[in-house]
Amino acid sequence: MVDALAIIYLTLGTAFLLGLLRDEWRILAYGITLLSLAMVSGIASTWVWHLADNPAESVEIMTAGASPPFAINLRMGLAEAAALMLATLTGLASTIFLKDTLLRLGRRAMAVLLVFIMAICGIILTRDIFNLFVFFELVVIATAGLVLLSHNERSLGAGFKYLMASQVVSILLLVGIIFNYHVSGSLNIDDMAGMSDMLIQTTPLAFFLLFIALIVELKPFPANGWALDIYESAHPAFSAILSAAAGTASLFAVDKVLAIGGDSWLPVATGIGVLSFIGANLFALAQTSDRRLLGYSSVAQIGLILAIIGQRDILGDSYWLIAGGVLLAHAVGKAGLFWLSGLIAERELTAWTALRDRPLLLFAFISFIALLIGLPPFPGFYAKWELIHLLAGADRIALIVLILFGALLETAYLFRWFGLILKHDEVAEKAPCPIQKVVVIYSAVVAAWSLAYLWGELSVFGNLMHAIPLLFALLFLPLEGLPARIKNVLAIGGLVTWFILQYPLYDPLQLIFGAIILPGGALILLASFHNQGRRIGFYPAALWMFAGLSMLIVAEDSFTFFAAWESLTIGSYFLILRGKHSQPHAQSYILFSLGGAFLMLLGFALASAGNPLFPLESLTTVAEDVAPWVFILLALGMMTKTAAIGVHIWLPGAHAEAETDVSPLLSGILLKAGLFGLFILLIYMGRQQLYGIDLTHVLLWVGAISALLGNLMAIYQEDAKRLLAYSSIAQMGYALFGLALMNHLGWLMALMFVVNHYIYKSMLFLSVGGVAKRTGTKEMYRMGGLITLMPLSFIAVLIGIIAVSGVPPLSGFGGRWIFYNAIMSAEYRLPMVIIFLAGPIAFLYLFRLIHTIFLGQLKDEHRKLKEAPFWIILPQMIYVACLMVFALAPGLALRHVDAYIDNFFPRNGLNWEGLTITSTYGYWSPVSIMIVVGVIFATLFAWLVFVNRRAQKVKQFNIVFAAERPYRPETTHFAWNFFAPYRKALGFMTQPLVTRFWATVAESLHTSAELFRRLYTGDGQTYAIQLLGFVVAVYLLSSGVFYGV
Amino acid sequence: MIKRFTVFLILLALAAIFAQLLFDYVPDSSLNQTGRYYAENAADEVGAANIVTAIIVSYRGLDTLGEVTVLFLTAAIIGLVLSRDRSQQQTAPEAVNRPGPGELLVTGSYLLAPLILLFGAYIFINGHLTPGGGFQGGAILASAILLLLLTRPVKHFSHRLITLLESVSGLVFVIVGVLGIILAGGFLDNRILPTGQLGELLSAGTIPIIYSFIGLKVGAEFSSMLIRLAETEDN
Amino acid sequence: MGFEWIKIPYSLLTLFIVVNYGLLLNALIAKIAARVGRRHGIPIWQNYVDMIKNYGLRTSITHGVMFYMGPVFRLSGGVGLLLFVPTIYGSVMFSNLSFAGDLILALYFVFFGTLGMALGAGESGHPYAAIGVSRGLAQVTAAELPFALAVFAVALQYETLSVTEIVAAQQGSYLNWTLFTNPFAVAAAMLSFLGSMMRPPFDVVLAPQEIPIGPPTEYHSSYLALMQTNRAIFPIAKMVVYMNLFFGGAVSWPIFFVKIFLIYMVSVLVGVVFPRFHVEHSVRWFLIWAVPLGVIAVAIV
Amino acid sequence: MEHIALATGFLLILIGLYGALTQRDILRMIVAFTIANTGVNLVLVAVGYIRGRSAPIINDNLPAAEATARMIDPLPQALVLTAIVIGVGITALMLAYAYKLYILRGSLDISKIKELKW
Repeated sequence: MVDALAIIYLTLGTAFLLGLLRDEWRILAYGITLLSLAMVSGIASTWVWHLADNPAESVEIMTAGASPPFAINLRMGLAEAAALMLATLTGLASTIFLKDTLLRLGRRAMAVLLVFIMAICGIILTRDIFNLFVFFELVVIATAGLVLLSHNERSLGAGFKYLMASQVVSILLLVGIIFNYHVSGSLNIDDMAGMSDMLIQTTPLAFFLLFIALIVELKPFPANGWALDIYESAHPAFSAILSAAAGTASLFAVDKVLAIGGDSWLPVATGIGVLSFIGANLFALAQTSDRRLLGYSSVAQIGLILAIIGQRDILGDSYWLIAGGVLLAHAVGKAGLFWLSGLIAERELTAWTALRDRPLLLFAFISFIALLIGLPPFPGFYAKWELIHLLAGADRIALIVLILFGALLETAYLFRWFGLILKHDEVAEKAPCPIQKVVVIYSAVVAAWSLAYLWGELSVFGNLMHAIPLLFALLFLPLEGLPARIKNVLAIGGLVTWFILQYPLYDPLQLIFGAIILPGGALILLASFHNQGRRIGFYPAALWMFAGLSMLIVAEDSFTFFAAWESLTIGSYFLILRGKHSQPHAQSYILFSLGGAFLMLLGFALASAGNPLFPLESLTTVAEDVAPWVFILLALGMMTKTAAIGVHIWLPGAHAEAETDVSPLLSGILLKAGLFGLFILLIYMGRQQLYGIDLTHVLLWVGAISALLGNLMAIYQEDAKRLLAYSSIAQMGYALFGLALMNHLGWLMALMFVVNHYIYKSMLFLSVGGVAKRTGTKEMYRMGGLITLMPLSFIAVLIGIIAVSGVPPLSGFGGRWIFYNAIMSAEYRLPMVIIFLAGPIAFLYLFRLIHTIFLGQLKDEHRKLKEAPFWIILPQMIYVACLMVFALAPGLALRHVDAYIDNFFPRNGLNWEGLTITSTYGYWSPVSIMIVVGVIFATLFAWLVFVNRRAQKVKQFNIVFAAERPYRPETTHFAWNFFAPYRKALGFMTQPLVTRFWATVAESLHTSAELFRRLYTGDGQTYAIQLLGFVVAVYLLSSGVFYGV
Repeated sequence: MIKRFTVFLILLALAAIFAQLLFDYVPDSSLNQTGRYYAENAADEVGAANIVTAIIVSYRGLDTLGEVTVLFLTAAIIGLVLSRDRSQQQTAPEAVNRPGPGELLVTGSYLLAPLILLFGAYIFINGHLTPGGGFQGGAILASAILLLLLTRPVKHFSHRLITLLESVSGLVFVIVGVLGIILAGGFLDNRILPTGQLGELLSAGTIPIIYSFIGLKVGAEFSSMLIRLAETEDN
Repeated sequence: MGFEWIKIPYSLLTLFIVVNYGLLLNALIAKIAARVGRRHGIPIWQNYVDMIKNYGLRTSITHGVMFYMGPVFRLSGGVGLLLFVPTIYGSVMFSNLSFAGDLILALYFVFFGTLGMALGAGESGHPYAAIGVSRGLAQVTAAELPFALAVFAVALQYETLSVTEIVAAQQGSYLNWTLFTNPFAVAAAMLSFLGSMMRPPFDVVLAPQEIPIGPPTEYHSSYLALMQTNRAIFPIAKMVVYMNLFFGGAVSWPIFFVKIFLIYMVSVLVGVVFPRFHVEHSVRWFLIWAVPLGVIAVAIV
Repeated sequence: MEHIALATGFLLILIGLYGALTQRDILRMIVAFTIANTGVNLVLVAVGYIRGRSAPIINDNLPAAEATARMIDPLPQALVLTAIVIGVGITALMLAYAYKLYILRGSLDISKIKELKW
């Protein structure tokens, strides 16, 4: 192995060497700089490689031929090696990125950069506290120098503010060091750690000064105005190093020093970390400048890692995996984003729209924010999972809540940013992308995915990057160049093949959901053949969602379940975002979904009492005191997906604004994920009582109210797809209600809803989507009279609404029939009242749907419309056939499920003998009904046709009413505000209270961010005062630590 | 006013922290473990009579390397900042209306400058024996330059020479350090040369070499900073 | 289970009886209403005349497929509803096609006709038709709710969804009728009944006098004939359900005639006394007065 | 004696900080920071001092054998040298900054450098 010190002396030597060159030989100087950075990165990498294989062989490096504490020593362990590799590689990449700037500025700038990286490595390696100080000062000075690389004149002010802050910090640090030395007689960290108790008891203040000075180096919120200014004004490539490498080094320093402080200081670190995490993320909400936002985000992430460091007493062996995962994810992601910002000309977030037509860079952006947020399969995901579990195991629930809240804030602004890129109205001009910058960014992407793979390998849960469905989705990334139709064939083939492969392994419940997800999804994808071109971004997203869904239903442990859940959430987010005006809705979708996912995460963590490997079956044996809470958290998490009332506000917009073939995917398939989750939850946990209240009873109410309000809101919509979307809320309410009944038939009904809702809602969304495509509007009052022009769409809608409304003879009735039988044996009756009220209301909006679109008066501008495109019609016709078959023989699918439910509720099953289905209370013969109704109907119809065989079709302009011909008949289409009287009578029930509530939450967060960020006045002196104030505040608040021990 | 008051309050709290440190402070009556080790072994191991020097150059040589680097950095950055500036305003007004240096100063400086340089060199060459060393010597060297700057404000010193001096000395420091790994017990181990007789000029292994180069380097760097800052006057 | 083909002629017989009874009853009611208003009223056979005339007429215009469908749906709904419920208790002959489904089928089949009607009228393109449908649907959702609650209460009370079994449970004495065993349910159901009979005060949907509004105005000749037939069948079919659920059913045709007449009279009596409600008023009215009764019924069963 | 040196050091730090945090002129702030640094350096050497002992240089006055008993702690002295040099570096850097800021804005008022905020 190459001596680890070589990293230091090679870079330093190169820096000195550069002075020997003539100022004009800049390319040579640049080459030497690159070479030396490449060498040290190589050294660091070989160390990582070596130590990963032989973790025991970490090396103590002595200097000056004397042993510590008398001479400075350094240590090279696996963590150090990894950090060094990170630092040197980031440095190398940034140097490549900075090529033009460095060539312009000459060898001095390169020397400064080299020293900067050397100092960072020094901080990581050294075990001597004063040596740490020296390297820190080097970092400070180099930073102050490199800030000047930026063209930005404001950077000068930022650099000065930074120097001021550093002066204050170094004063504190030196005083701290010398007093520690005085007490311990040593400057060696390990030596001092050995005397930890004595040190802390005799002079806790000395340690405090040392500790707080290093903490302030981490730029904790709110004592970090100077750092933010640096991030905002410095060259992005430099900010990348500062955030990724220097941040890492400072964290290392804190980690080392905490060894001296002992466990009693850990809570202080945690407190500061969490405060930073939440505070900085909150303030970032109000940011419009990209680099400042990244600065806030850096502060937040580093805060999170500090909090993790503060929890290391309970993290045990996983400490490095967790802290390392979050840290590396942060470093790569943040560096990548900073580099990306170097390609953007303007500093507004909206300027990033320049990326819109560059799929590769966009992919890079997505990878980076996914890294930061910790979405699967990136390391942060594994780390988050394990962290939350271990915290739950130690009963630190409040901390979990805070961390998850902060993570949600982070999600909010990062995804909003992404949404802006894709959907902002004005597209910024593309800036040139020099090859060396792009290469750097792509190498960060490669690093990101490699880390994802690596963490998968390291984790005990199994590598998500080995999951075939996810790999299949990723496969579409390189195929993006192909035409959409070819990709569509592949996608459909993949879904069907996977179903065939998995089919034998499914139990009936999984089979029902599997059939909807895989072949069902393939059916919807038929409609995608309609799309021309390449349709970039659609297939990876859609298949990522499908991958999540197909993994969800076969998940056996909580980790797989959660990973699948997040995967499908992300995939569907990208799908939703594809709609023209869907940005705000996609945003609220991802917030609610991830919020829900976080609740689930907490739920699982509580359930398993901190064991990260938790089979779902074990939900049955959750300790009694936490079980109801687990139930509530998991149920809430899942209900965000089924859009139960209260957390439903994302759904209407998301479904309505999505593309034609995406809406059915979302409504028909995605919503079922939540139901599946609830099934699993109820199967394993059953009824839970909290303070004497049966929680399934609460679910019953939630389901009933969702059904009622969903239906009520649907009838007032003018937008056809919104109407269907609200209807989905109601339908999911029914299904939830059925589940919550906790009896045999209730579950059967819920499953029936699963199937039915998939069929008719997919069909309706497709037909409405097809119509909207032709007419160019989704507003129903702008349509009308389309029946003759689009008869097939009309038939689909007609069959669809009959099925939805539950009118016999179609399959919707089966659902209602089972529902009534189910509630007969239910224990609670009052929620039924609400469900009863909800039922007929469905007629209102269904009628409106078909009437205002297809019936009534045709509009002038629609006279020449054609039927919806073939590929959109085809699946609809297949659905019509399915509905008919399902209506005639519901037993085909249901009897197996019915038998399966016997496992949970052995009583009250249905009897499927013969053609009549019988329950304890009643009976139902679908075939007979169909025949009777069919015969009556056919007879009458035939007769009527026969007698009126010569009738002529009345032209639109021949209409007469009240003896007048309307001047423009299309204006007499009665469609706007169709149910005005109903609104007068019951409008009070649809006050957008929930929307208002969430809007207020969002608003108040934004307002407080807007208000409090004025704390950062821009005055360097104020920042220094804040810094000292922060120190004093921590001193006062942690006085318990001083005097408690 | 509010600001002053806030500052006052915060500093009051800081003062409380310091006061506590002060009151809890128990002066050592004997050397602690580290001090004792140095007192007992430094002379033998390193061979430097000035134990502080032994610590600076050898035991805590890495610190010193960092220290030198700090100066190097500062000089480089100041060069970067100010030269960028100057290149933009190349047309510096030639005739600055400033009274020229007096006769006394000019003559005095010509007389003193070589002496000062010599003295500086003495200080750093003897750094391992007597109080003083590379930094002190270097600073003295730079004071000679300062004197010259005062005397002949428009004279342009050769940046090139200074830079060369700076870089070569830096490199030598690093190389000697690395040689320590190869030939002796670790980075910056001074015993690649014989430690010699305590108190002799040629003793203490590489310390005199390193300290001399540090002296040169520090002198060069300070000079470079001074010159850069002085040049700003021209504009 | 083999299908007994004899059920078909039996069912047609029921249909025949009910159509005639319905036509006569409608005329009788109209006459009563007229007399209350001190008018002379129509002859008792007027409905026959109208119907035969309309069946004889041929039209030469149509508004499209759904225009056909409207009356067809409507009448299918009426006939279906009638046939899915046993008419006479204990009679194999007049149990009709009730083997196909239970009470729930009847409950939901009510909507079949409504839906079809609304669709047909919608296609005419006449704005008033749409307004009528809008009002009708709005009102019926509110009116159906207490009925649904009452049905639920009754089903809970007898622990069955089979109409036959519910009737069976009420045999023996009139005190066994649901009317007496569960008065709240019956009260709720009867209030709902008022709303679904399209008589004052809940007839704003049809608004027969003021404007030619609502679906019927769009239909003429054979379309109208079908609808008139339905107008004879449908109220009866619905009242059969009420009778079976709340008033002990009928063991023979005479009892059937009497009970149906009396039930019908309830709505007539109310109708001649009260003025007309706006739709929003009637919606509120049902929610305020009828629904609580239904809730009580469900709660105390 | 040691307490006096320490107290003086602390006082200098506080004075320096007060100046740095209240003076608006950048040059004055730099001077104030220098004062504070001096205070820190004073604290550093004060900690190493042991009453009645001599400087850690082995010569005729202080034979190697008596060194342990008669010399003061050499380490803080080494540290203070490093601290001083670093302080000088930073001061020089701040001066360079001040110069550039002045050139750019024609003012040395710290409170006017506020373009970056929030």
